[in-house]
Amino acid sequence: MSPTTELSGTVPAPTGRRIDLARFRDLSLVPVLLVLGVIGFAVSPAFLTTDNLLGVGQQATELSLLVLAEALILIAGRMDLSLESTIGVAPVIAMWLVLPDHGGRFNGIGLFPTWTAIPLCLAVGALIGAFNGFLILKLRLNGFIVTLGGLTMLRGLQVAISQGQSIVNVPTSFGYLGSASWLGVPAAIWICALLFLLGGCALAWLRHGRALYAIGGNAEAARAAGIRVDRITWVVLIIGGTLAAFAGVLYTGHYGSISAGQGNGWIFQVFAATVIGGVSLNGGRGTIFGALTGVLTLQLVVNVMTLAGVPPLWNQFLNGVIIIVALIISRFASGEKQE
Amino acid sequence: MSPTTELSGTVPAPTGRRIDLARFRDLSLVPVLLVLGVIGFAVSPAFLTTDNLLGVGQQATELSLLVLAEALILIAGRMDLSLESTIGVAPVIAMWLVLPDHGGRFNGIGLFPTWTAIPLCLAVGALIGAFNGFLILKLRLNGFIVTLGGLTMLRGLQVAISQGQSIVNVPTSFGYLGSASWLGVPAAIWICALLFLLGGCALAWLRHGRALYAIGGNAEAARAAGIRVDRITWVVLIIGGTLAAFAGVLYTGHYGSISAGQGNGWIFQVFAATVIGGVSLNGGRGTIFGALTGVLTLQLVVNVMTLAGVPPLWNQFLNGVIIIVALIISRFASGEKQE
Amino acid sequence: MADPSPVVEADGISKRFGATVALRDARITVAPGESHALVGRNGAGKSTLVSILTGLQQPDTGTLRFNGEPAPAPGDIDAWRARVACVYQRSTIIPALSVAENLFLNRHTNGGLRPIRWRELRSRAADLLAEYGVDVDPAARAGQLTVEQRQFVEIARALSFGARFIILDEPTAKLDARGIERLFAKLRELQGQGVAFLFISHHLQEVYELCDTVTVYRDARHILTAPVVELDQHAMVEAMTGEQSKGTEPAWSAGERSAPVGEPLLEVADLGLPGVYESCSLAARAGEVLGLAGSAASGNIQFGETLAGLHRPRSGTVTVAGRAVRTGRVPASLAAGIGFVPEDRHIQGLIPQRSVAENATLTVTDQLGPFGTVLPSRTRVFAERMITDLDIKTPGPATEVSALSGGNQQKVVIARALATEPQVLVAVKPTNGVDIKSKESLLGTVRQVADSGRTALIVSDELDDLRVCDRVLAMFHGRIVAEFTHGWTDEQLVSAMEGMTGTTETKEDHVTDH
Amino acid sequence: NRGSSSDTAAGGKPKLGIDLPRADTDFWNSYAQYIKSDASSQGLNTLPVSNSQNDITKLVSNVQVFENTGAKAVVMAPQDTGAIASTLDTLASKKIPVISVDTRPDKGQVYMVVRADNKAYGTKACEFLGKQLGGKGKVAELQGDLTSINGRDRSEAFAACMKSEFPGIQVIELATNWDGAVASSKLQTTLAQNPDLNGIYMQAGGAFLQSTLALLQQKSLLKPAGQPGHITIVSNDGIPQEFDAIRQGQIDATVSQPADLYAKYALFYAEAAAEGKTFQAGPTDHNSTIISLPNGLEDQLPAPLVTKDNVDDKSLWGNNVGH
Ligand SMILES: Nc1ncnc2c1ncn2[C@@H]1O[C@H](COP(=O)(O)OP(=O)(O)OP(=O)(O)O)[C@@H](O)[C@H]1O
Ligand SMILES: Nc1ncnc2c1ncn2[C@@H]1O[C@H](COP(=O)(O)OP(=O)(O)OP(=O)(O)O)[C@@H](O)[C@H]1O
Ligand SMILES: [Mg+2]
Ligand SMILES: [Mg+2]
Repeated sequence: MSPTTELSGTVPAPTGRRIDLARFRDLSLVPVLLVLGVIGFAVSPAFLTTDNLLGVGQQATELSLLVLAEALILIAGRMDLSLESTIGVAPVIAMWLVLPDHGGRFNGIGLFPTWTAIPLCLAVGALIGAFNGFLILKLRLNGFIVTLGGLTMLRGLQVAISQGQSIVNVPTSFGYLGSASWLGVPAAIWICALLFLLGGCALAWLRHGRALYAIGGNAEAARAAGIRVDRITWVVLIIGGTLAAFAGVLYTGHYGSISAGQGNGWIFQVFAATVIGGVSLNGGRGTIFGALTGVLTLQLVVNVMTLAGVPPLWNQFLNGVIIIVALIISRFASGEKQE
Repeated sequence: MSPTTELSGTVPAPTGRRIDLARFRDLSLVPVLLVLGVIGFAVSPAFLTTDNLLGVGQQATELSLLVLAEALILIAGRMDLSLESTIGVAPVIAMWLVLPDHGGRFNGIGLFPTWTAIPLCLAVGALIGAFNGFLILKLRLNGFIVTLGGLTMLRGLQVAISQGQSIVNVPTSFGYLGSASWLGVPAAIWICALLFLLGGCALAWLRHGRALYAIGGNAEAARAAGIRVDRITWVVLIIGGTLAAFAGVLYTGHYGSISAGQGNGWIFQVFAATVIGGVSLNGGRGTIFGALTGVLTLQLVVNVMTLAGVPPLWNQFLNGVIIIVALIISRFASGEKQE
Repeated sequence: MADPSPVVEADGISKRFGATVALRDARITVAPGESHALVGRNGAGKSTLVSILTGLQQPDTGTLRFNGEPAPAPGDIDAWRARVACVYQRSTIIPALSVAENLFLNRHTNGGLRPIRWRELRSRAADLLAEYGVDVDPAARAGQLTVEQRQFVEIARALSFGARFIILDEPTAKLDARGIERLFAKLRELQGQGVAFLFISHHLQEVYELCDTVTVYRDARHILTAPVVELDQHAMVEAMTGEQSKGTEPAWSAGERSAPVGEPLLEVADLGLPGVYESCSLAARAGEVLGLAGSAASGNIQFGETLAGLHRPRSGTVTVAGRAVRTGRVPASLAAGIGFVPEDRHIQGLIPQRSVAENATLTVTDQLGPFGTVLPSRTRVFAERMITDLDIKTPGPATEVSALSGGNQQKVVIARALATEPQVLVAVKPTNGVDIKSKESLLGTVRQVADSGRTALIVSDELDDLRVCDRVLAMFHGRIVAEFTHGWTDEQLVSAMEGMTGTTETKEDHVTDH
Repeated sequence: NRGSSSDTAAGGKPKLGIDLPRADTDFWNSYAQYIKSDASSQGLNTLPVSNSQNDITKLVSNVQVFENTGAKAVVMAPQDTGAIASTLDTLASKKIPVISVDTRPDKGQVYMVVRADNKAYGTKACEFLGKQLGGKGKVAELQGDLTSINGRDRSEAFAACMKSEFPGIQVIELATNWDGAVASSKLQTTLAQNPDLNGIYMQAGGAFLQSTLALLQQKSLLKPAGQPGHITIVSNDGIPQEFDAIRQGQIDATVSQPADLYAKYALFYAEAAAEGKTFQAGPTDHNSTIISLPNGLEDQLPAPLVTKDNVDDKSLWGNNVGH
């Protein structure tokens, strides 16, 4: 690299042009999505069918909730790796609390009635977020490593409680949301769309949503402006945990059981989707909509590769190549350097 | 709380205290190591035997090289996730280049003589580092995602080339370093100790080593002070890739084959070790020695847990708990907030 | 005034950071409607007091009352903000957000659940900015503004809270003459409405111009409080430094020097960076201090940065001691003997978490040991010399540079530039945020560079900085428009910087003693 | 069972080191339970059972602890058959015999490999599917992890058999990393592309069964055998959930991978090895054959195909597991 820099922040360009570019940042994956769509269409007539597209949509739901959670947390300038374990451990703990203590293949302690399964699951997620928040904000531990430790610990807790089994006998109420269809479209898609909409609106139009950007952009400045930085960060971590737990509910319904490896290894995808979707790892930047395009990109890549019948041995390689290519396209589409 | 707090002993601390604390930062894991040692000793008489400790040492070698690489890269303010794939793909490509094209279970293309296997492997590692450097420094792509894509891509490449098999018929020269013993101590331990020493000295006393801290601390300021930021960063990425490839050589000798999943999932451990060892994820902070204590901590945890006969189902849970506890101890031992 | 109790009354305030005592039993009282100055050397504890008065930090000891009532709870920043608004020394602008949002951060709406009306917010922002004559689009990202524009956003925000008490911590450090003018006009207007100020500045003439009362801090302690009229500049400096101040004329004054003669050491011919400055030429002789004056948009700073190798010019050449310098590369400039003090120490000057020693020797790591090694002993010795030479106030060379006060940090940056013993020292705003005493010594240092047969180029819009120069060139809109030898008057230079100069003035001697 | 056991073995029995490959799949958990109950019912002297979490480096370090704590024989299930080689060499040099369960190490001496033949799994599944489909149609194969030897054996055998015996059947291979969600997503795509899909081979019921059933249910494709549109499904593992699915007609067959026998004979051979007994190739007393490998012996345990006809057979481990 030559040491010649651009002149940053010298001349305030005749307003308008630069701002527009910044606004387009969130759309920088749209060209990638279009390219994928064209390839998909070329590769198989099955691509552009409602069935296939709804399928892609539904497969994206659980991941997208984690991405929503991570996007909020990243915008506020933090990280949470443990989301990938929360999606598994929260449902397992909920089951353990509600399922009867005998008779099933997996026995719980039957402490609560069955209908409380979903609220309990969400509460566990919230609790996990609160616990992370405590370690990060009160004990001032490094968030990356805390949640990395949390990832291992929670996954281990899930294995210990479920004894490594998949839990098949989940109450129907618990599985309903992940498996039902409303108006011909999976319920999970409706719900995710709603949550993304809510998240997007909150970030765009609510004071506390905007506070996330301020905190992520410069926590000290945010504090000086009267924003309760720690409290809001904590709330965001709790919301993140809750969303991950809710993703666990959808997952369970979608795949018919709580599998022991639920969410295993997803955190990479979560980060990939969030960051190629334009959310900055350093906080203060990005939108919910961008994150959504990130998830859809990743999901479409898998779909198109399956349709194209890529030989299994080359599958993973191509997947990696496509992530990098997507990154390059979006970088040049947005015209911004990514740091 | 009212802001009118009462005077609580204003003893002017002797100057110099802060500096000392900062110096002890690298030693903050030493108490953790001691605690682990005591527990190990209490748990089993087998713990404090040469055999056991050398065993722990040798098992730490490959991981420690990745940690060395990651520590250098992090200090310079960058990240490389693809190291965990380099450790596998570099040996595979080297084998593919040197092994004859018929006869074995795994056939290569026999392009180079067998003795070139190690140099070739290192060259592949360097090339991977250079490729990452190109994407990050020339195309200005986000390093986290580039190397995350690289991780997937390289792992996929390994699967594609090796067809998912372990390669067992490696040349003896290639396996030698990982399996030999010198003076009763595994050669790998000697080599790693040497490399750590070299790395540590370079960072402490070499001009270009010190430059890493400057670059990681504030790249703009480093540039204004005449440091060739991009060039040095690039070199560090290349060194990182080479070290990872060399870890692959040791791994192959140590475990007797190039396994298809070599290094899979290690990057979490690499980060955990590096960061609990005191290296900052934001660059500019940490030492090689600290990183080493990080690796040893993780490795001792596994050893002590096995010796203690922790029930398999609770294994992973405890592992996570211990990482967090280690983090807490080291945070309070160093007295510094971690951000 | 109905309520005679002071807007703020702080007493017995102590605060320490690790081994550093930032405030020791300090006090301050600001009466309603009063314009109160707080002065003191770098590291005297002024900013620490500010963060305590605004609720960002809690004092270790002491009491704090606003309008006779106890201060709000520590976390309740909103309540603090109602009592006191502040322009902090360190920027609190969030670059990724728009100007409008920065102005109304956390006050977008009244209720937490009421959606933000962006259009209205932007028009309110535009109105607010217009009051200060700042012409920026409220929808622009704050990161794209110039330093000065950002400072105005910051000021506009603080003043718009409607607080009856406003703290300004070195608000003028980032403004040019016209900006200061506008700020003062605004402050006087507010003062007329009965708003009280606590004003911190290292420019004592500003204190005399604006304030009624002055409080002096030294070494974390309160020294005196007095009406400004009763304290002349000598007495004030004496209170700040604790030393008997000597003669009136600083040692470095360019006043009666004879113009240096001899071969030019630095020659710049026809240098151009598109869109910033064009065909700029200058020459400086050995022994000469050359000033390059210009307001924010004149391009003088980029010109200085180009000499240091930070930008690659489109056209032109740079020559040092007869040898051409390869442009656009910092190492080449360094090797050619150009030393550089960057504009913003936080962005380009310091590696915050590294030690003073390391920062001070960053440019000379090749001289601190054989075979590319950097020996800690030599580094320490080198740094200790710098610390003594430049009078840097630090617990020791191994202290993290971020723990120093701003003025001392600036000295470290200068140390770094001087470490290479440059033939040509290019210093951009070298005394930015530095106290009056340190300013003397820093400018004295620059003068010494020239006196030892080398040359210095001071790029600045501060008249104090420029007074040390043998010759001053003024830039306007990317061109060098005027040249003054010593003896210029402030008005001449200021109007040249504002582009209102007849070329006739160039090179004419207006010898006036000052 | 505490780690700090004294050197005098309880009841004079030799110490056995046992490592479990993972604790997060139904199959290996059943195996772990059998190991636990068999070991205690037979009064064996086992060192603390370790778990290598599917990570060869953990396995190696666990084995090292066994060495250092006086194991006379080691039972392991190396999921990575290459990277165990040098550990086997070390153990051989210390005269500690090794029983390898489920996988056959590529290199290095083993006392006995206890496993069912994974190639046979693939072939059995292929033959059953081929017959049910009458030799034509489209079959989706949910493969495991491409780096798993067992998965690869199943894939290769399945492919070879399909090619030679049922060339009329088109096989769509889907790599899944043993992940139910990936399997479901790829299967869904495949179904959108090939609505006429009429067979599925799942290489691991433990990983894929629930997600596949959930998908088919949602798409209303779970039709009883005999009805038009029925998709013939063959699974692998023999876990109880698969048996339930067979009983309900949701899937057609599974290959029972005998977790109980794995545990039983692993312990049996470990005990025998520690006592210095030896075995020869040839048929055994428990319906299996010992074959000789270049690096040891292998007891190839029977792996019966379970269909509606024999799903209630009490001798199948899936019918006895658990409680
Ligand atoms: N957060 C902190 N941690 C450690 N030391 C600090 C901190 N804040 C201030 N200090 C120290 O306290 C002393 C007073 O600093 P302060 O910023 O108040 O000085 P100042 O009077 O504002 O100086 P300047 O004129 O340079 O702005 C300095 O020595 C500084 O290094
Ligand atoms: N947590 C901290 N640890 C160590 N030093 C700190 C800390 N926080 C602040 N400081 C230092 O204490 C001093 C007081 O901060 P202040 O607000 O005066 O900033 P400053 O550096 O003087 O700003 P500027 O450089 O813009 O003039 C600064 O030098 C700052 O770097
Ligand atoms: Mg200050
Ligand atoms: Mg300052």
